[in-house]
Amino acid sequence: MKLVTAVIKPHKWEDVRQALEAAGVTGMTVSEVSGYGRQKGHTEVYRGAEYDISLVPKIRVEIAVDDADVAEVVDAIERGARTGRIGDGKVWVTPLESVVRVRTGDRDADAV
Amino acid sequence: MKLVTAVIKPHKWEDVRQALEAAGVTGMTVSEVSGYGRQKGHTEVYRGAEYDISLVPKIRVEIAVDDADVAEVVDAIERGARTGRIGDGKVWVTPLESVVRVRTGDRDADAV
Amino acid sequence: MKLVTAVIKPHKWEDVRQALEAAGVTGMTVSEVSGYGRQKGHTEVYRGAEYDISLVPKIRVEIAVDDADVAEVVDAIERGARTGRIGDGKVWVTPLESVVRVRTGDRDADAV
Amino acid sequence: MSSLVLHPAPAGYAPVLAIDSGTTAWLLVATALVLLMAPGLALFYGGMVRSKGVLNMMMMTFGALAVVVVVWTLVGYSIAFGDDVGLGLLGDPTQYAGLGQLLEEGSNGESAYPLILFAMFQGLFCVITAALVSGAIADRARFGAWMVFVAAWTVLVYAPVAHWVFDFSSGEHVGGWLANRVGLVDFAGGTAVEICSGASALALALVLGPRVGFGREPMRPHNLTLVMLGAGLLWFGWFGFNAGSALAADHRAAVVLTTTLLAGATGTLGWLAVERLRDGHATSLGAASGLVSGLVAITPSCGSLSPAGALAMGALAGVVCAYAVGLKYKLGYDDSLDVVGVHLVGGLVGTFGLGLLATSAAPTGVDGLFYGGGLDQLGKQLVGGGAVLVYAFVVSGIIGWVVDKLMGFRIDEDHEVSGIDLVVHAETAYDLHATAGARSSGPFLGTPRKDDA
Amino acid sequence: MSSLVLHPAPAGYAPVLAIDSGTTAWLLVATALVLLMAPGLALFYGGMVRSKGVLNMMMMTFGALAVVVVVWTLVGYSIAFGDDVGLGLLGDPTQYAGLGQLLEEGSNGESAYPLILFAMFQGLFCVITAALVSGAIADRARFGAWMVFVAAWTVLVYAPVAHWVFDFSSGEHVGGWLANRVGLVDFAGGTAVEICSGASALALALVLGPRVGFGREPMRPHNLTLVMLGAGLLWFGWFGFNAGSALAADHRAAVVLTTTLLAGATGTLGWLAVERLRDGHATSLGAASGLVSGLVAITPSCGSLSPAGALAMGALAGVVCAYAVGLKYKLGYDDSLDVVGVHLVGGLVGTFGLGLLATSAAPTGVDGLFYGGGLDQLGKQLVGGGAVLVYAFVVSGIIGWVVDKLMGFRIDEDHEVSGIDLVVHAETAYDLHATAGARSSGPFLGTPRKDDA
Amino acid sequence: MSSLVLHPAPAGYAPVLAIDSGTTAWLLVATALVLLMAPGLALFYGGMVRSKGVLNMMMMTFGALAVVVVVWTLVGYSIAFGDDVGLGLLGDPTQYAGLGQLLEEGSNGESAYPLILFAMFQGLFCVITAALVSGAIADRARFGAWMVFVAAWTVLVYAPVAHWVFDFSSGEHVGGWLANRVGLVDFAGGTAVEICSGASALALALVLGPRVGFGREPMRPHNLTLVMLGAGLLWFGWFGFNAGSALAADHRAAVVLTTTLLAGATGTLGWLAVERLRDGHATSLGAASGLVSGLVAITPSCGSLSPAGALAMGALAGVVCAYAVGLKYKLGYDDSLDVVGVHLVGGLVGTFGLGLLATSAAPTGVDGLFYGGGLDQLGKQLVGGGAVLVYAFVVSGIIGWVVDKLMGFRIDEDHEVSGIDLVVHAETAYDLHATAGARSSGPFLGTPRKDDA
Ligand SMILES: Nc1ncnc2c1ncn2[C@@H]1O[C@H](COP(=O)(O)OP(=O)(O)O)[C@@H](O)[C@H]1O
Ligand SMILES: Nc1ncnc2c1ncn2[C@@H]1O[C@H](COP(=O)(O)OP(=O)(O)O)[C@@H](O)[C@H]1O
Ligand SMILES: Nc1ncnc2c1ncn2[C@@H]1O[C@H](COP(=O)(O)OP(=O)(O)O)[C@@H](O)[C@H]1O
Repeated sequence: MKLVTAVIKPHKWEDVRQALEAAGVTGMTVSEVSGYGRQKGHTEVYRGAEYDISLVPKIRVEIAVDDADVAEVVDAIERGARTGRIGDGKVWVTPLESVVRVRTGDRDADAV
Repeated sequence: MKLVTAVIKPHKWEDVRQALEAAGVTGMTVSEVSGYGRQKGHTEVYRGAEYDISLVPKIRVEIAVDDADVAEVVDAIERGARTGRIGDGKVWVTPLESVVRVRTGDRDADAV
Repeated sequence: MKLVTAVIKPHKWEDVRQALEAAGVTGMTVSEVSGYGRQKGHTEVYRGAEYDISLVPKIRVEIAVDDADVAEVVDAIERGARTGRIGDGKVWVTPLESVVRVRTGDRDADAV
Repeated sequence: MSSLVLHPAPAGYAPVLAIDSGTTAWLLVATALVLLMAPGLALFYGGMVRSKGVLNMMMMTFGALAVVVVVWTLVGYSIAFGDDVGLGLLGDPTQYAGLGQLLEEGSNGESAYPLILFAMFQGLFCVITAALVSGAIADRARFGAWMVFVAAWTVLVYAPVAHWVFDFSSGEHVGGWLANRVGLVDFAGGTAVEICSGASALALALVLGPRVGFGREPMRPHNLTLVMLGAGLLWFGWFGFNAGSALAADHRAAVVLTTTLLAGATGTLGWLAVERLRDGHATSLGAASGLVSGLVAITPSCGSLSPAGALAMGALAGVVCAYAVGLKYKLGYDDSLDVVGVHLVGGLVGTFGLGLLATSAAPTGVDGLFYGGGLDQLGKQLVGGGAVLVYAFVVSGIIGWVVDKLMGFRIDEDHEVSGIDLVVHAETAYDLHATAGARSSGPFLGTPRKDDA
Repeated sequence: MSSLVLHPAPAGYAPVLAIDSGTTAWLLVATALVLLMAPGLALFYGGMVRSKGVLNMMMMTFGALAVVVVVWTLVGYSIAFGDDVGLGLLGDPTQYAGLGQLLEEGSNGESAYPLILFAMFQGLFCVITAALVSGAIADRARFGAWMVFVAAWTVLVYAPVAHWVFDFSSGEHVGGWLANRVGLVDFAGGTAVEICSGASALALALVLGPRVGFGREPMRPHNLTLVMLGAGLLWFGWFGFNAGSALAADHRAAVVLTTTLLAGATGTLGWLAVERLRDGHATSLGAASGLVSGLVAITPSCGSLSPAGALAMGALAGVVCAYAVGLKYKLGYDDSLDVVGVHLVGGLVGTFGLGLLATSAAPTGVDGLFYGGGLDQLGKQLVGGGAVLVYAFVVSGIIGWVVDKLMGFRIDEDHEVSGIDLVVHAETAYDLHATAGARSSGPFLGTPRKDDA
Repeated sequence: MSSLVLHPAPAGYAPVLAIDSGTTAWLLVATALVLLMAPGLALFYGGMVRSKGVLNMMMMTFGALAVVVVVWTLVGYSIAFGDDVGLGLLGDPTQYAGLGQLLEEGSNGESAYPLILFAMFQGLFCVITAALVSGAIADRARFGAWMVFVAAWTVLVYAPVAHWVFDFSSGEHVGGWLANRVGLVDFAGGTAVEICSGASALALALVLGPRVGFGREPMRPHNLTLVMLGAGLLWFGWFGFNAGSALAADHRAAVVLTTTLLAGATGTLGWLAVERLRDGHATSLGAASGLVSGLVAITPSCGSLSPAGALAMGALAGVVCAYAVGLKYKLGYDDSLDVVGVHLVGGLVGTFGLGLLATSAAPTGVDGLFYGGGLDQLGKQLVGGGAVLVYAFVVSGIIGWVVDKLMGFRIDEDHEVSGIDLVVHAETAYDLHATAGARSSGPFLGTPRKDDA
């Protein structure tokens, strides 16, 4: 099993979700995060004082998948999330030693 | 060392925390996430327009543990989080190469 | 590649960011989390009823780095985040199998 | 133009009066101010619940507002202010049904203000009283059941009680028993509004039972800025409530405004002092709660106290209510937002305290025990307060029980845990994230799904 | 003091009047109440957009307030209430330019209130009407362009329409054609405010085009507590708007306040009933929307209905508008916050409905079809409503088009996706996190960067 | 009924007056409006701090409200409006102590309104002034110390200054030196309220020192919708503040309302214009700030300007204050929410600007330099403004210093970093998460823990 983690632009979430659905992914965990990178933040002004906001809003998606499906899943994310402009985000893959479905106690491939 | 990550129902957090405490876990990191899976979201209605909210609120718990304690910790989470209804969540385990306690610089087993 | 994850005190974020910048890190993903550990939360009082808030606000930073840079990055985080008081946080390192830059499809070292 | 009418009913033996523009101006404003108390209360209560129930909390106030206004127009005003049909218990329900009778006649020659304005002013008192009740049943009441309860309660509880307390006999008009026979002094509704709402709230809390997790799970206020804003709007509106009850723009109204301001201030200080000494911290929720406690206690007594008396009354209420809100944990009833602890207890403090602190130098001209008036007025206050308490508790309990049997008053436990806003109103209050909206699919206008609610 | 003036213009043939303190007190308050509708509207609208556009939404109201007040003072009031320069279409724009003329003369001997107060009261009507329009162009309008639009629109659309509808001839003063020649009854602005804003909004929505993602992406309200608060403030302020239009503190004002209260209540119930039956849930946004719908429909008719008529009018408006807001998805125009569905449609319901439901027992003394008045008044209402609708739609469209050509009315698509608050105002509304502020570097006061806006 | 009294003090030589219902109605409302400015200010300020300090910010206003009302009743009103005890510096502190004297006498035969109402109206001016001061010491003041400061400051700073500025001699009553001997014109408190609060704020900011991280860490407003709402409520309330100061419902009040409306509008536009040109963006915080700046400057001058003058005054204040708020970064004092930049500077603009722009056609009947009045009035304004500035700064500084020595005015640095709401009030303002409450254990009513505060 692997854990695929993707950090994407918020307004691409719906596209990524659909691409993943097409790739057979039925479950995932999503969170709101902030990104720091080439894509710069913005400046806000309050009573003439300027504030540099260096972080930009992103969405992180985590998906536990069978080893066999990793390539397809990463591919789906790339397709869904790409705009070609700076800040499209990253996908990374980490090894998973085990996965459990809490409701049933099912393990690993049965658990996702 | 391993990293145990659990995605659970928000109102089971207190039960999980107690089960973990009973299992000797003294530290963890918690975040608010959204889940997508078999448990369906809900529909909201605004001026007659319906919106499908596909994500449901979840809590993610991350715990760095000694290899020896993994089974017990996963077990405690399962016990605390299980309601037997769809959406109880997942637990997954990833390998950790090292852990550092920032305050002291302690490493690995000493750090958690 | 490795994934370095740091959980730090919120008001040390700016120091950590600068230390990381000095260490050559140009990208990272940041999120708001809550910590549970030796550092205790606080008590809130509403109409005489006391509530124990066991969680304390933390910031989590995730950085994908080349294997060679791991030590330096962990070091930078320790330097930036340390106050010497309880609750300074943890840093942990997990193996990464691959990293992709969504915009270009670049992989691994080229992707961060 | 100096005031030409006696409080609070038209003086039938007075010479025929023309409408006075100053008095009318003040009553127009006072009526608007009492209306504003409704959103004020909605915010005050809404901020105090968890974020998953704030909309339902606000809807109970807005819903009560809509229902009461209609029912009051159709029949409530007649029951409260129509000619008594016997024993001072009830006005003639048909006399002003629909209020069409008040459309053309500005004044009956006995009031310096338009009577239809008086009807609206009084109707909004009923609105506020009903809305107050909802605080006891946060997070768990079916909205439809609440709306039905409010309609029945307006007719069976509030309107009769208002007749007892507020309908003064004059000329050929015979009014209610507490005002005219007992001699209860209740300037702006310590019994009819505060005790009545508190007793009704207690009854409903018992009918519905405690929230899932009551006393075990934390249920702390989700947004204290709303609570503070709501408290501010309430204080502002309360000037209309109390000083508007003078039914004239005169010295008496000015005195009432003064006592209302002072008691709110010392109510705040009283509650904060208890907190500081008992818990170690003075909280903002405490400030808002103390403020409201002081205002509750001054409501019946605002026309009967000197400035010093008002300061004392507010402080007393702030201190007593700060302790009273803890009762529910001891006794185990889930009066979620402390309608009992603040409105019932505060209403009793004000109604009975008037029997002690009243001075005849104040507009109502009554002396309490401490001002040499003996126990006479205190006795009247005890009768009035007690009668309203018992009546409101019993009848509200019965209505609540019947509604529960007929249609079910409470939502499912599952739904309660998920959050009442989502389940009953298909809404969530906030979506503040940077990624707002990114997480759902778009609007769809088609076949509706009918779920619970 | 009973009312001495006829609504709504000074009665030239009346004896010379002194200023009446009661009437003046009420008009001072009514003017303040109408001002409060501006922040009320800003919250009502602001809560309904996504969190990335709430500040812009509020700024469009505050900006309109500032611009209109200035333009109205300089020339708007003169165009609206100056002596007619021909055909009842326009007042003399120079007559009261700058309002200096009203500084010294309290009353012209024909009004019981200071004329400068009347000028401010009416000016704030223009503010509210302008601000209403902004609801149609949420999230996508350049702020500078909006400010220019509002200035031109005040002069070219609102002021003439106000002249037509609100400027009654009296003595030597000749007023507008709808009020005096056609005999339109519009007590507080069903045509001049509601239909005018709705038609202008539709025109602007068409000029700017739909938001990115309209009808596909979800754009749900980000903060419904703000919406409810805004609705509450609007209702409160509306008492000043409608009952202040009586221009006296008298029985007529009291009747108007009554109908305003009742129609708001049944508007709420009407909309909620539709939701409950159609969608299965009664929502808080529905309650707020129904309330406003009822108030919109009662605005023209508040002086012409019995209490029963007001209940019916509100309910009708609530039901009709609950359906009307769905139109935009069918027809494809992005009237973002339903100015058309609520204000145009509600305004038509009230303006035309008056032709059916008016009773001569009410202050305006007109009978509608159902009260034996035949089709006469209905015809006048159709002419008035239709004329204002067409004029406002066409001229607003032209102004919008010209502004777009001259300076560009719409922000870039990229900026719209990022969020208009950030790009146009360099601000974000909320920073509520425990780690607030931890994520940006500190204040810097130096060389400004000029971006888009 | 036309106004029968001269502003602002009772005219002793006038015939014995009865209370006028219209005037009383207006003063009742005006008093309520000034009360509403307190929650308005609490929101305005509360929205501007970081989320970890919003409750403390609001509590400083609510706390000031409670304390001032009590102290004002006990002694403050007497010091301000009692018979002068010498040199026009101080009223007799015992004359009206407790206000019991005003309970029975409606009018002294010299006022058309109840005197007790005047006492409350003026007391709320003191409340607002005190609350304004708190903006300078956001996030770092011990609550108990603040409450003590406010009590002392009411007696030692505000009440004497109010005597100087607002207490007009009449009949046998001798008032303060600035009003009667110098001839300062300050209609509604440019000196007593604005300059006084600004100077006191500067003193306190210096006594407490800057926040941890001032000028380095970002401390941006956490909720701009609260700021906008607060600004809206302030404008609404300011009508009562300024036009209520006419102490009559007459033409003069109408003129004052007009100038107040106009200056708020151009204040907004002035500040936005500076931002647009200097920073490239017109912000919502700028709109709110400009609005308040305009209102501050019109406060002293609202009775002295023509409409055109009011437009100019507002614009001037908006522009000047937009620049003035940057000063603190240059000079290094942490006037957290710009009480100096907005209230002190804006107050000076209005007080001195009156010497230039006043026209005798306006109610106060004074001509400024530009209207042919020469330097005479400007000189008086300089004396009045300067005297209040120096006195308030020095005495507030001394009180602050003493409080600091006696009990410590500032919280620990650690606590400041954690957040003052948590540490001092044991509360956090918001818990908006879907998982609200899931993260803490339940209520517990037992042994209190006493921490800092
Ligand atoms: N080394 C890294 N480790 C973790 N996350 C990263 C790293 N670099 C970038 N990111 C994440 O990817 C996002 C996009 O990166 P950015 O450099 O802005 O653009 P791009 O990926 O198109 O080059 C960032 O906002 C951040 O969330
Ligand atoms: N493949 C997956 N990867 C990561 N998280 C998942 C995955 N599948 C499910 N989850 C998480 O687990 C939660 C519960 O899953 P769900 O399918 O709804 O119910 P159950 O686990 O009971 O079958 C989801 O809300 C989501 O957060
Ligand atoms: N075993 C663990 N697994 C994951 N996170 C942990 C663990 N222990 C502590 N943490 C995180 O580190 C933070 C600091 O830990 P704490 O025990 O309070 O202080 P310290 O690290 O200084 O001993 C916690 O708030 C929590 O977020």
